[in-house]
Order: sequence, then structure tokens, then C-alpha cells
Amino acid sequence: MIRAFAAGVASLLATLLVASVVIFAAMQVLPGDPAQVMLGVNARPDTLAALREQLGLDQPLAVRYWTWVSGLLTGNPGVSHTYAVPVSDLIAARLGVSLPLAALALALAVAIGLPLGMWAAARRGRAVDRGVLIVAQLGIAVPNFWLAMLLVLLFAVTLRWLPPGGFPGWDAGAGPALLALVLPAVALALPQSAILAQVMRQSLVDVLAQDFVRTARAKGLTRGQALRRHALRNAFIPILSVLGLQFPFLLAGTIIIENVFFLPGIGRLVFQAVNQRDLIVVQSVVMLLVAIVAVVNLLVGLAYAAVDPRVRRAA
Amino acid sequence: MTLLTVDNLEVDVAGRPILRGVGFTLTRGETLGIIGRSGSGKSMTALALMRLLPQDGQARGRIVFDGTDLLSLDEAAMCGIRGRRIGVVFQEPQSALNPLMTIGAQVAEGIRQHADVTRREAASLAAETLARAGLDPARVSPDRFPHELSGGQRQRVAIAMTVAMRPDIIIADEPTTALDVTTQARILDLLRTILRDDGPALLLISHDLGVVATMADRIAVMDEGRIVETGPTRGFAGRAHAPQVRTLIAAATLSREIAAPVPPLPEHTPAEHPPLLAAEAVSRRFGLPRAHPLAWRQYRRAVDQVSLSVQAGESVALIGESGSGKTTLASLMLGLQTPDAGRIAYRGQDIAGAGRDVLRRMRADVQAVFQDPYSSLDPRRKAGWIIAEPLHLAGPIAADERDERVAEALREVGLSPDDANKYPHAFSGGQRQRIAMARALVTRPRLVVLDEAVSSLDVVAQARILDLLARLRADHGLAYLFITHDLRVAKAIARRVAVMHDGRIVEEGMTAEVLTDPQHPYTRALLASQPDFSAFAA
Amino acid sequence: RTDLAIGVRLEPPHLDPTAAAAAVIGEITYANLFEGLTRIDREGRVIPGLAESWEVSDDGKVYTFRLRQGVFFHDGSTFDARDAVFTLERAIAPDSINPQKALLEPIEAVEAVDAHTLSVRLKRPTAQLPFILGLPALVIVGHETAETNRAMPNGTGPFRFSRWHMGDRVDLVRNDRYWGEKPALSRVTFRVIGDPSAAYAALMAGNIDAYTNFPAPEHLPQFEADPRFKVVVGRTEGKTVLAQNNARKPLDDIRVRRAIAHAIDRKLLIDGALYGYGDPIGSHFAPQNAGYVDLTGRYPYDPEAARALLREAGAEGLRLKLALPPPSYARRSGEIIAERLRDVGIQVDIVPMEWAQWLTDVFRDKNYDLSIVSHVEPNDLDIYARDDYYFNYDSPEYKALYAELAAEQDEEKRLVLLKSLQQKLTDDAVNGFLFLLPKLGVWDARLQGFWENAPIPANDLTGVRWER
Amino acid sequence: MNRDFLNARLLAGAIIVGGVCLMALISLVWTPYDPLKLDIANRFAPPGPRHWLGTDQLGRDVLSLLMRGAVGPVGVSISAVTIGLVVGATAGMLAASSGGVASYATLRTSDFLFAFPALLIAILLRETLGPGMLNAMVAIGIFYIPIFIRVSYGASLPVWRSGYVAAARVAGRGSLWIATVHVLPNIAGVLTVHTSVQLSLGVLAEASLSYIGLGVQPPQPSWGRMLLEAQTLLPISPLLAIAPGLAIMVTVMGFNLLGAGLRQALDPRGAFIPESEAVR
Ligand SMILES: Nc1ncnc2c1ncn2[C@@H]1O[C@H](COP(=O)(O)OP(=O)(O)OP(=O)(O)O)[C@@H](O)[C@H]1O
Ligand SMILES: Nc1ncnc2c1ncn2[C@@H]1O[C@H](COP(=O)(O)OP(=O)(O)OP(=O)(O)O)[C@@H](O)[C@H]1O
Ligand SMILES: [Mg+2]
Ligand SMILES: [Mg+2]
Repeated sequence: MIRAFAAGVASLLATLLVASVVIFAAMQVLPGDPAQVMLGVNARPDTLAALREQLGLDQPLAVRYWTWVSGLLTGNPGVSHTYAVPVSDLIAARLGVSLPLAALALALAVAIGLPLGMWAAARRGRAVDRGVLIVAQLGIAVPNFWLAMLLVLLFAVTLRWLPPGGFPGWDAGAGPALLALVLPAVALALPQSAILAQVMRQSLVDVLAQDFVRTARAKGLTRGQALRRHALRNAFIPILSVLGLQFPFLLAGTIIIENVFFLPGIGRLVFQAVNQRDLIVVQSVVMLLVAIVAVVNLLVGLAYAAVDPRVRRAA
Repeated sequence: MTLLTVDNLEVDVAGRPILRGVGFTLTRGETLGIIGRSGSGKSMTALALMRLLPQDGQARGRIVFDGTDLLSLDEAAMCGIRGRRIGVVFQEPQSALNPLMTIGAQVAEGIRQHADVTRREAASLAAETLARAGLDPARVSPDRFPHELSGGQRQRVAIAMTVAMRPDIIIADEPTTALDVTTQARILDLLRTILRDDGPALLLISHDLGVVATMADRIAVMDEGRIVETGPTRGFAGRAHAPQVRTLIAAATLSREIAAPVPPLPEHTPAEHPPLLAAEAVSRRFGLPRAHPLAWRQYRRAVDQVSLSVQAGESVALIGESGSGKTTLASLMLGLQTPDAGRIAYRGQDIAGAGRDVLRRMRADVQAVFQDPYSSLDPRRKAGWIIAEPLHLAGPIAADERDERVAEALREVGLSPDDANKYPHAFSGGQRQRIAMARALVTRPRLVVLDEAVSSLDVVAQARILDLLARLRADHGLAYLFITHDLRVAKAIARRVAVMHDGRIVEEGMTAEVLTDPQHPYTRALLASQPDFSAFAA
Repeated sequence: RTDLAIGVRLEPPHLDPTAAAAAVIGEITYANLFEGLTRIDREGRVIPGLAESWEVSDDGKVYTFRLRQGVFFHDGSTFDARDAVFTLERAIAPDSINPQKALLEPIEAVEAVDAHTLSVRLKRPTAQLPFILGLPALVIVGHETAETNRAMPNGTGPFRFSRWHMGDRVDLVRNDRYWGEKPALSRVTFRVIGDPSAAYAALMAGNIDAYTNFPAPEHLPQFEADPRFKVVVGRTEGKTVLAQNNARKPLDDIRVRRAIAHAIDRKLLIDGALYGYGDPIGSHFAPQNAGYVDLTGRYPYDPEAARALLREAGAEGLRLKLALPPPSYARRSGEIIAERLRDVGIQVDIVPMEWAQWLTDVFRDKNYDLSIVSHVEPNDLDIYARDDYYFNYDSPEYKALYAELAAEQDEEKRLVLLKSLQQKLTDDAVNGFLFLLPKLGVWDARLQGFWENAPIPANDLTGVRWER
Repeated sequence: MNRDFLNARLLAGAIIVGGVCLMALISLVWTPYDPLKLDIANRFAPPGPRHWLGTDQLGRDVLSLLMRGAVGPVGVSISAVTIGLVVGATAGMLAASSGGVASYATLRTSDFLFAFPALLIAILLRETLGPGMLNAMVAIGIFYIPIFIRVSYGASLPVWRSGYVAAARVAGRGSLWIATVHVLPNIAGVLTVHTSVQLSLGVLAEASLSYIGLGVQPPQPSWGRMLLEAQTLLPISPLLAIAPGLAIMVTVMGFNLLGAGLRQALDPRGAFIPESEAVR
């Protein structure tokens, strides 16, 4: 367990180091001049040069890379070109939207998908099962941004139950803030929950067919007891890996959905920063996203170990 | 006093009839052995008794247990019967245990299901039962998980799980099939102890006549979903007349029947002629997982300083229990793994440094039949293709000549040349083994390494394969390195045996000598574990 | 009600109009947070701002501004001539990053005559100066707080900065120490909603009270039909042109450019891209400005004439790249123009790009054939007189005419010159002149006081109030 | 779950996928109207005999747009999956064969690639290469590589350790022979199933990219971009948003059904390869 953790962390750090080089290099090949973007069409060359100097863009690559990476380590990768505030503040504020959104979506997906999958598995082969399978097929196929569109039309424009988008900020109170996240989270969660339901059903059906479930029944456990005490935990193992896989999708989905609902999250930030060539922000956000995915992967690995003694003891 | 009466039990699964008119009785404290070939419906009978048939299964008839017809009970009442009154030890302890639960918890679960005890009481009762089943808490703690146990230990857990609830009937479905002889003997001992201490009735299911003969008071033989013969064990063989039963009996006593004479070795001494294939003090170790990151890496020596040679025309048996390193040694000798120390010599030449053509000659000369016949056949290739795969070793070959050689090989192993166009899944287990054999023979090798070539087959198929091997040896002067855990088989085929234990060869010598007068205690234990047929045959 | 939620399309990069060109900074801050010495009103006229009045010396080279007294910055410090000097000197300094620095080039020196008098000395007469000083980029900043304005704007305007929820909105509150008439609104929220359908939903759902420039013309009929809303379509200064690289073959041939001009169907364009809102233009000049001549009839839509001109120029089978920046007017017009050009035999490859790329590829490197963009600066005929501008238009006659205009103080003569400048551009078919970008105002019918037109990108909220 | 239902899935999937691919191909040479032809006077025409699905905001025929719009999603999805399959499956298979350093390096690289959200790759590519189908293909393709590495590694590991590979070695065959003759055919089933599942994801991914302007570029129509444009028109002409959305859904479902059907049909045990494995 400790060893697995240590190995995981080591490979995580290696991943992040390589990622930082790749990302930094990618920024250098982005065409477009940050200064020009900021100052617009009437700017004169000397004005642009002055700005570039102010932004530190005239320094050698290695110096800029080092400044950035060492800044990352201390938690302050630099100052945004356009906003002129520390990148860390900028990101922290945006995470305040993106993380709750992703978490809410994940929670919703789990809360909808898993019970649905269990229900279908418990009644496998019957009408319920087929119904769930068909609904899941539909759910998987729906583009989330399209769903978002329809949701806005229905719940915000027509029924006016929920705000059509935007984010009032947490200081406006948790109520309005959460309300603003409901539609985006639903749009994100529904397709994911369809996947989860499908995986849950299949995994549970597989487990229920295994001998140890029969053994449990032979001990006198009822169907429900066997399902709860023996099948669920085993069925959860594939779910874990699916959750790990879904996370990057969710993240990508968040970026798109934030644009549909004009939520001031990480996704909007990165889009905007790319358009304005706020390189320091772009590279820091990308780095952050890569780190999040890598950390989630590590956590999934550890969760595996927590759930499955075969992995735990072998590691 | 009759405890259980099964009357005209019919089971359909997905509309297909599986059991047809099964009927038998079981009295208190009695042991009934059910034998029959694979697929004859033994396990299905057990499941029907427990009312745990597959989802699309349906049972008709009567199963009267202690005065009530189980088929008429509702699910809740049945839950009270299962485990508490009728317990079952399922086939394959590997999959019958929940991999995510400690063994102690799995035993305790059944106890708590039927008795009003605290968690702690159940746990201590479970530990006690495990100890009774031969899992000393000091060595095998109840906190272990199933994957941390050997096959035999898992079987003990499965038995403990059932015994803990002290049921009136224990159904044991193939409790020893996956185990080697010594472990098998110990498990059977355990069952005897439980019968003596708790006195339940036992329904012992096995395809192995030997096992049933040593345990059961009465025997029932199943075939194709019916019971074709029942009677007391004593003198069963003499009384049986159903033809299916006769073949079973014939096969079970095969050691006498196929003891074809082992041909004498051509005159030469190992010094003048280097042996065909030899392992010289080879070792092979596998790294064990570290206990914690800073711990030294521990190794397990799967093969430890082993020397073994096979002369041309000689047949050598390598026996030993599961995990003793037989397969590892074989794959070292085949050059599939490289030894950590020592060398493998083909006609006196180290294969590690040998050139291409030497290896090529060795490949043509030394062929192998692997432990599991099915998994050694590529499921996506037809039998003919599979058999022809090594033919390239003798250089390019024309298509019709190739087909001819394949047909010949097929005929040799007793299959028809038409079988070349079938896929492996279309063959039975015994036939698959023959295909593997045909592939090994098609290059006209000098030596065939056979790893447990017959262990996974039922007795009838075993006998046929052994016959074939004897004939081939006679016809082509083939040498065998025959790996097995079954002494009868070793006796039938080999001139010389080597006994392997814990990665070392503990005893080696002429078959007759070793098996009649074993020197090493392990060999003696091995011999003592052989099932005893005397009561049954008399 | 005294609160107002107003929608803007783009997120401001920051809130300092003197340090970036983004129009949205002005839309939020101009006349609300920050004020200039002069001020541009809803009709585009120059009116007094922080300067009560000003005089020009006879040679037109010295401007003297009399500054208002009793003006406080939001942080409590007083405004005086030092701040004005500081602001202007900062804008013209060598390390200045003021986006309008180019326009200040004629300024030679700035000095404070006394605490409330400022004099600006010019290298040559520049009649435009009061107008320039009224632009958003030249608002007066406090000398202690100039560097923190990006995140904490500190100006003299009728509203104070309250809070910026980055990515979502900017909150302003009434400045109770404002020197002028206090605004009717006590709280103003600028919400950033760029997506047209989101904007539509937000207005419909009542989350936003007003959009002074609604992003989706297709929705206007629905708002018009809804009594809750008032729709006011006004004019901006956005002269939308099909920019052409005049130095590139075959666009250096006037016949080709004229052929393209003939292939532009302005009516179709305005209908298709703007749903009928917007005025056609025939030159680089907005119809609402004094001196405008209607030149839209100069090259009527005539595919036959276009084909003939192309034949004459030997430019058949032409293939051109059309670079399109992100705004939807550009993307939509691009598709329509491309289709029309195909119709007269010019294959057009559309290359959509982000602003960053447009600025480097098209604007800076002039590596393009055609592009569509709206020039929103008012009075910007000078761009055609510049040497290095991306149209690559190089006409000595035009430059001479423009120099004359720059030096001319007499209003009558200026109008005549303006007309000939427009005429010249159209004659040379420098660009395809398409339409004037409309300002699509949609707001709650109970609101009044918004600007109808947008002479500069600004939302002056001083006069906005809810109907009682 | 009976077999008929499953076979129905295979059939339905094949019909849908075949139909969409055919439609995309046909649209390259023929559509009811020129999908680029504007007719602004006739915009927002409701569905009728002349325009079966009506016209869009520029008077283009929606049916023709839908047909041509299939080219992007289908083309991008197929090429991206091909990239992922060729690079990823090969790498995964070889990594499983060698063990040791090469295998470790491959798996680490795969994890590394996996950590890069595809969307970011697409954004960065757009900025460097310019937007368009090509970079959508590459971005999605890069995203697929680690997925296929994992799949083919996982599937081929047991094959490399199987008895028949050992038998082939005893028969004197080299690694290349074994990889192509034994391993590849034996993982082909798993790869096929994954391919069809990933194709469905590819259609969704292309739609998302086009939707945010990173995919197929105007004037060429694509479903994602049609949705983007229709989004603002939702209250005016809902059909414009509903038609491409449904087209995406049906296509994605087609690939999914095909995958589910294939999984069932290809599994020699006649049972399911668990869905979970297919996602993994
Ligand atoms: N779940 C199932 N569904 C359908 N048929 C089954 C199922 N399980 C077993 N069968 C069939 O029922 C028959 C009897 O099987 P059963 O498992 O009882 O045989 P067995 O005698 O126990 O054989 P073995 O010695 O191999 O364990 C076989 O033909 C088998 O194919
Ligand atoms: N690749 C491997 N990695 C780690 N340990 C291994 C490996 N192969 C074999 N072992 C271990 O080496 C020991 C000997 O294994 P081997 O397969 O040679 O036994 P065997 O005598 O053939 O047993 P059986 O009769 O069950 O086939 C066992 O403990 C096994 O767990
Ligand atoms: Mg059985
Ligand atoms: Mg073995």
C-alpha cells in the first residue's frame, strides 16, 4: 500500500515534470503576440515593445521556464498578462466554480446512474432492465451541450424555474450559487450517469453470476442480502475505473458547458486566456488540468487498493 | 431413518432438459457418493436440492427433506433451510469465496445468519471452525483474504463455512478435484473427521471413483441426467452392469491395464553420449512482492539447483505436488525461460549461447504438450493449421506435402484427417489433447515434454491418451519427459522417475524401485495418499 | 428600483482603459467610473468633462483647459492639474502602453499652469485634440492609483467600483461625492454574457434588464413583439469593410477591386447577416456624421459587371483567402460574401481565426487577401493615410488630402475635405464597404435614458433611470 | 437478456452506421440542393414538399446540410480512431510482449497522454495549425492512443502468456510471427468492439469540437456547428437545433449498438464481454 502510494506519487511527479516542459514548449509555438492582443490595432511598435518588456516576454526561454516552474512549486506561477493579478488568485477564483460544478455533476451522475444500474441488474432480463438499457443508450448518445441547450430552453426560458446561466458568486449565498449550477450539472451528469448505469448493470450482472454469490445464498442469505453484502462491493471495482476514465471527460465537458452557461470557471478562463494570449495563464491552467487528471488517476489506483485486497496486498 | 428423499426430479435449464427422473434417498449420518462423467448433471442435482438453479432453470418432482417438500416452500422458508439444514461445499473453492471478504468474516456470516449471536461471538466461533478445518489461526489467520491461500486451504475454508452451521446434510461437490494427491488425502481426512464429530449425512459428488470408493457408504452413478446405478460401495464394481458404469470402473483401474512393457534402453552410457536434453544445476527464482518499500526483496526459488537429464528413447516421469516447480523446470528445459543459474544442454551443448541452427535442430527434436490442452491451441486457427505450425522447422514445405503430414499426424493420434478443418472448440477435452500431441509429433521429434498431459481429463479419456503414448513410444522410439502429480500415471509410462518437492528433486531412480521402496519421506507421503480401491473392487 | 443589470458581450481583460484596447473596458468604465478632460456625448459631440472649458491659441498649437474644482477620486483624493499632467505624460511616455498613444503623437508638452489650469502644447495644429481627449483611453487617472486601476479602478465618475466577479460580472455603486448631478441608479451590474442564446435567455428570464448592444439580431423581432421590452436600433461608428490587401496581386488591380465591389450585394448582406438591421455604406464613413456623402450607388450589385471587369483584368479563375475574425457579423457576412464571389467566379477559402491570430497574420504581417472587420473608431479616415496600415493602400493624393484636413480648423472647409476623402476611397475601391454595424439596444420598457447610438463604445449610465 | 434482442442491436447498429456512412458519401456528390447555396428570401422555410426539413437562417436546405454535415463527424471519427488504433494497438501489443523497460515506458507514455484533456490539445492545435477537420482528427486521435494502448495491452497480455504462444515458440516461431499470427487475431474481437465504441465517442467529440468552433469550418456544414448556429435560433426555429442534435444522437447510438452487438457476436463464449471492459 505504502509502496503503491510512493510509486504512484513518483510517477505522478515525473508525469508533471514532463508535462510542464511539453506545455511550455507548446506555448512557444502558439502564433500571436500577447502584447498586440492587449493593445489592439492602434498600438505602435514601441508601445508593444514596452508592454512586452513589462510582461517579461523579452527574457530568454530557459529563464522564463524556470521562473514559471519554480513559481508553480511555490504556488505562484506568475502574474496574468491581461488581468495583472497573480495567476494563482485567478485560478483559485475560477476553481470555486469549476470544482463544485464537476463535483456536483459527478455526484449527480453517481446518484442517478448507480441505483438505476442496480435496479436493472436486480431485474435483469425483465422489462425494467430493457427500459434502463434503452434509456442508457439514449443518454450516452446525447451531446451534453445540446442537452444543455434544451434544458435552458425548457427550464430557464419557458418555465423560468432556474437561471439560464451565469454565476452569482458564492458570496451571494450558497442558495443562488447552487441554483446556478443545477442546469449545467444536470447537462453534464445525465450522459455520464447513463454510462454509469450501463456499467453498473453489467458489472453487477457479471458478479451476480459468480459462484461466491451462490455460496452466499447457500448459507441462507436472501437475494437482497447477497446483493448488498457480496455483489455490490465486487461490482464496484469496474465502476472505479470507469469513474477514473470519466473524469477527464467530465473536465472537458465542464469546459464546454461553462461556455454554454457562461459560468466563470476554469474552462472559460482557458478559452479566454488562449484568445488573449495570456500565456502564463494558459500554461498554468493546462498544467493544473493535467495535474488534476493525474492525481485522479492516482486516487483511483489507491481506491482500487482500498477496495480490493488482491491489489492491496500485491502492491 | 430417511432424511432426504428425491423423487423423480426433473430439471430444465432454458428449456433444455438437464435432469431426468433423478431419485435417491439419504438417511441420517449416511454418506452417498454420486459419480459420473463431466456434464452428467451431478452439480445440477446439488443446485436443485438447494433451490439455487440458474435463473432460467426449473425443477419439478419432489425433494422431501425432513417431511417437507422443498420445492413447495417459499423463498423465505428456503433461506432458513439453506446453510442451516442443508449445507453445500461448491466445486472450485477458487471462485466460491468472495475475494473482497476475509475468510473469517465469510465463515462468521453464515453463523450470524442463522443464530442470534453477537458479531464477536460469531467471529470466535468462526475462528474455531477454521481451526477445526485445519486452518490453525496461528498460521492462517481468519483475517486473510482468499487470494492469500493455496487451493487446499481455500477448500478448507469452504468446508468450514458449511460446517460452521452444523447442517444435517452436507453436499460436497468435487471437493478434491482441483487438488493434488497429498492435499486430496488431507481434505478427505478432514471430511471423515467432520462426519465422525458432527454426524451429518454427506452427499459426496465426484467424477473420481477412487475418492468416492474410499468415502461413501453407497454409490449412485449418474449419466446424462439420470441415475443409472445405485448400490452399497462394498462390491459395487462386481455388481454393476450398466455399460456406462463398466467403462468408468475399467478406466479407474487403469494402472494395471495399460502397464505396457517399458522398452529397454539402447546400450550406452551417459558419459559417451551426451543426453538428449539435460538440466545441469539450474535454478530459477521469482521475486516476491516486498512487504514494505524498504524491505529486501524476497525471492521464491521455484527451481533450486536441479539436474535432470533425458536420454534418447528414455521416458522419465517428473512427479510432485502442485507448485513444486515442475512446469517451471520444463519451461527452462524447453528454453522458454532462461535459468538464473546453471545451464540447459541439448546434446551436450548449452542452448543459451547456441547458434540459430542448433536451436532450430533442438526445436525440431524437442517438442512439448502443455499442461492445459485447450489454452495451448489458438482458438482462431483450425486444427490442421495448428498442427502444421512447427513444420517450417524442416525448411520450406509444399502445401500438399504439408497436408499429408498433418493428416498422418492426425491418424497417428487417433483422429480423422477431416478433423483438420475444425476449430479447437469443436473438440472434446481428450481430442484437444490429441491435437496438441499431433502438433508435437508432426516434426518427428526425439523427445516430447508432456506437462500434466492427462490430469485435466476424465478417467476414460486419460486411459486412451496413455495408450496412445505407449504405442508411439513403441513405434517411434520417442523419449518422454512426463510431468504429473498422479503416481499411477507415472507408473504406467515411465522407466525412471524424479520426485520434485519445493523446487528440488528429492528422489530419483527407476520407477519400480522408487515406487515400491521410497527413500524420501515426501515420496512416502505421496504414495500413502493414493486412494484405496480395495473395498470398492472386492 | 434603482438597480440595473446590464449585459455586455465580452469579459474585460481588466478595468483600466488606459492600458488595453478592449472596447468592453470602455463600455463599463467610460463616464461611469472614469472621466476625461472632455467627454463625448450621446450624439458624438465633444462636451466638457473634467475640464469646464478650453481655449485654443490662434496658431492652433496651444490648448488651455480650465479644470473643474471640488472633484474627488473615489479613494477620496482630490483631482487637480497634477493628475491631468500625470495622465497625459504617462500616455505619451516612451514606455507607455496606452493603446491610443499614436493619436497623441502631436503633443509636445503638457504642463500645469496652476492647480486648476492645464496647458497642452502641440507640434502642429490638431483640431481633433478635444475629441481625442474625450476617448476612453485618455480618461484621467489618479497619480497614486494609476498602477492598480486594472483590478481596482479609481476614477472620478458618478459610480464607484464595488466588486469584480471575474468571468461573471462587475458591480458598481453610486458615488455619493460625485461633483455633478447624482445618477438615479444606486447599483449597476455589468454581466458578461457573450453567447447570443444565453443573452436571449437571460433577458427573457429577467436576469438582465438591458443590453445596449444585443449580440443576436435574429432575436429582435421577438423582443419587439414583447411589450415588456423596448428595442432601439441605433448606429455605431462600426464601418464594416471587406478589407483587401491592395498590394497583393491581383488585388492591386483596381478593376479586380471594383469587380469585387460590384459583387457585393449589400441588401442581401444586411438581411442575411444582420436580419435587416444596419445601414449600407459606400465609403469609410458613418452616415450620422457631418460631412457624409452617400456613395452606396457607386458600385451597384451587378454580377455581370463584376464578371466583365474580371475578364478585362484577366483575373478569371481567381482564388482568394478570406480571413474572418470571431465576431458573428464577420463570420456571417463572410459566408454570404464568399457565396456571392463564387457566383462571379472567384473561389473563396474561408479562414476563420481568433483575434490573436488575426492581429498578427492580417493586421501586423499583412499576410492575407481579404478580411471582414468593423472599424469602430470614430473619425478614423487617417488609417488610409498611414504608410504601414494593413490595407496596403498607398495613394499620395489621399495622403495630401488628409494632411490638409488635419490642419484645417474651419468647419465648412473640413466638411468639403471629408467628402472628397470619402469619394477618393470609393473611387479607388480600396475596400469593399459593406455596412454600418447597428447598435441593437434591448431593454426593459420601463427603463429610459440609454444612448440610442454609440459614437464611442460606452454605456454612459448617468441619465438612466427606471420609470416611476 | 435474450439473444434476439442482442442480435437486433447488431442489426440496428449496422443499419444506422451503414446509413450514415452512405449518406455522408452520397452527399459528396449529390444532395437535394447545393448545401452552400444561399436563398435569404426563403429563410426559415418550414418543412414542406420542396424542402423536406425546411431551410435555415440563410435559406439553405436543411436536409442537404444534414447530409453533408455527416462528413465531418463520420470522417473525423473514423480517421481519429484509425490513428488511435494503429498507433495505440501496436504499441500496446508490443508492450505486452516485451515486459521490462519498453513496456514500462509505453504504459507511462500512455498515462501521460491520457492526462492531457483532448480539448486542450484541440485548442492548442487550432491556434498553431488553424482550425479545421485535420486538427480535430489529430487531437481526437491523440486522445485515442492511450485508450487503445490500454485496451490492447490488457487484451494481449494473457495471449502472450498463453499456452499457444508458448507452443508457437516451441514450434520455433519468432515474436513477429507470433504477434501477427496469434496475438493480433485473438485481440481483434476486443479491438473491434472498442473501435465501434470509440467511433461513437468520436462522433460526439467531433460534434463538441465543431460546436466550440474547433472542428469543421464554414462554409462546410457540420452537425456540431449547425447546432451552434441554431442555438441562437432555438426560439425562432427549433427544428434547426433539433435536427442536427438528433442526427448526432442517432449516429452515436448506431455505433454503440453496433459495438454492443459485435461484443455479443464476437465473444466465443456467447456471453458478454462485460461492458465495463469495453469502456476500460
Ligand atoms: N447455468 C447453466 N445453464 C445451462 N446449462 C447448464 C448450466 N450449468 C450446467 N449446465 C448443463 O447442465 C448439464 C449438467 O451440468 P453439471 O454441472 O451438473 O455437470 P457435472 O456432472 O457437475 O459435471 P462436472 O463433473 O464437469 O462438474 C451439462 O450439460 C451442462 O452443460
Ligand atoms: N511467472 C511466475 N512468477 C512468479 N512466480 C511463479 C511464476 N511461475 C511460477 N511461479 C511460482 O513458482 C512455483 C512453481 O511453479 P510451477 O508452475 O513450476 O509448479 P508446478 O509444479 O508445475 O505446479 P502444478 O502442478 O500446479 O502445475 C510456484 O510457487 C509458482 O507460484
Ligand atoms: Mg460439477
Ligand atoms: Mg505445472
